[in-house]
Amino acid sequence: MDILLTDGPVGISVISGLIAKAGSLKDAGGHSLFLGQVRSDVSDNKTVKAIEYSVFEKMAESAAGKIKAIIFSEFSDVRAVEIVHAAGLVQAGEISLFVMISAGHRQQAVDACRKTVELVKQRLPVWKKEIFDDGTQKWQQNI
Amino acid sequence: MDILLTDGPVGISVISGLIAKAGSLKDAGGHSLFLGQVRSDVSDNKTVKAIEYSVFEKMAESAAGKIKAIIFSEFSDVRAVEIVHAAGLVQAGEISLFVMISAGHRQQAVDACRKTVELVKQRLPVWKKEIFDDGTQKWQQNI
Amino acid sequence: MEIEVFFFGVLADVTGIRQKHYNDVGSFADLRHRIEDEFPEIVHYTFRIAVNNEIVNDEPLLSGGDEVALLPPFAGG
Amino acid sequence: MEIEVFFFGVLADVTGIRQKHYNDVGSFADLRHRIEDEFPEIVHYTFRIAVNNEIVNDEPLLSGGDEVALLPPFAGG
Repeated sequence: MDILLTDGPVGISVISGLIAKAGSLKDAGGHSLFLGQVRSDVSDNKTVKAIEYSVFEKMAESAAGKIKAIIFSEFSDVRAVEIVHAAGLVQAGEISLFVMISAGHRQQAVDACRKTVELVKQRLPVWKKEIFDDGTQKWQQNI
Repeated sequence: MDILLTDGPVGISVISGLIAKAGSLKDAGGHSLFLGQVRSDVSDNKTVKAIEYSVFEKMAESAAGKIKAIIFSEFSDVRAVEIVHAAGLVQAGEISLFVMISAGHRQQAVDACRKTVELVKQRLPVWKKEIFDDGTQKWQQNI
Repeated sequence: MEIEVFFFGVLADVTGIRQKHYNDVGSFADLRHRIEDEFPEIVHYTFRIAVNNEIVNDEPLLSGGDEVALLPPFAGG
Repeated sequence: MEIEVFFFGVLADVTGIRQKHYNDVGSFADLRHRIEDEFPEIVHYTFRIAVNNEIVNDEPLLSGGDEVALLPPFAGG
């Protein structure tokens, strides 16, 4: 499985489980992680209360597989790539995206993590609708 | 407190607790984390079984405070910096260092995390002795 | 031929549906005209096309049973 | 004056101790000579000096009760 899609936010137990699993990679010296969190942005006097994510699940799996193939081919020191994305409603302060790269040394772990996050934003078939505190909603694009 | 020193490896419960706490930063959009893990390096036909860390605790606190001051002054988007380092024995596959940067947006989170890890390696008064599978030991320097 | 069409993101709101079955589809152009006739608002939105979960160029050759998905710009993360 | 000296990292192994109390210390140079006389191996190692938890230059002015730490190159992470 190349991506885990959670029903609602990416929970702490999923994150803990993946970190604990990485301990079995005895030749890994570092893990670089990125957690994307829903931010209480304010625009036009309205505050983001939550984001609703919709995911094209069948395509997400193959898109994540391609992302991993790119990372493994560009970063020879990378041992493992984990991608978790939320589907459905995620409240402000909750986690919508989790990426973890395990590598022999820290430099490639950090570079590969940054690149994976960019590829996730470009290539993963996911859409988001901001839900404001006044009940209004707005489809949002990545900038 | 500017640094947490754990007795033995940085455990998953410490990591989970800090990640969960970061959810209260409602204006944070991303967290960049680095986990340093003891690697089973092989040299001269010996395999690293564990690393014993010794820490100058009184100085570690002030060194960590200076590191945080540098990060906050260079990265205006950073909301929180967490540094945890192991003291004592850490087995291969266990975590010796945990850094987490919370920021409004991902770019500064990632850049600040990388810089914090470099500063930790340069400035934190910590020493490590590799313990090999044949019982021999060797003080190790950062490369 | 029979084609299953999926509407994602904002297009699910624009059309009011997530999925629709079309019978007697002659070609992709034919399918597109039928969708645009039924949901005229859709022409104001940018989207790409996937056939059977793979993104394709604008005028793909369809086969019976294909799944066509209309994909607004991605916004994950 | 009385000075407490701490040996870190490899220096704790070289000296066999982590901490030692020195009486009647006249100056840092005096302290250094006494340490080197007692632990001659120590001259083969690189280290910096901290006084009261702050790194200082090579010949700090000491006051009674100061804590002096000998710090090999850091190797955290």
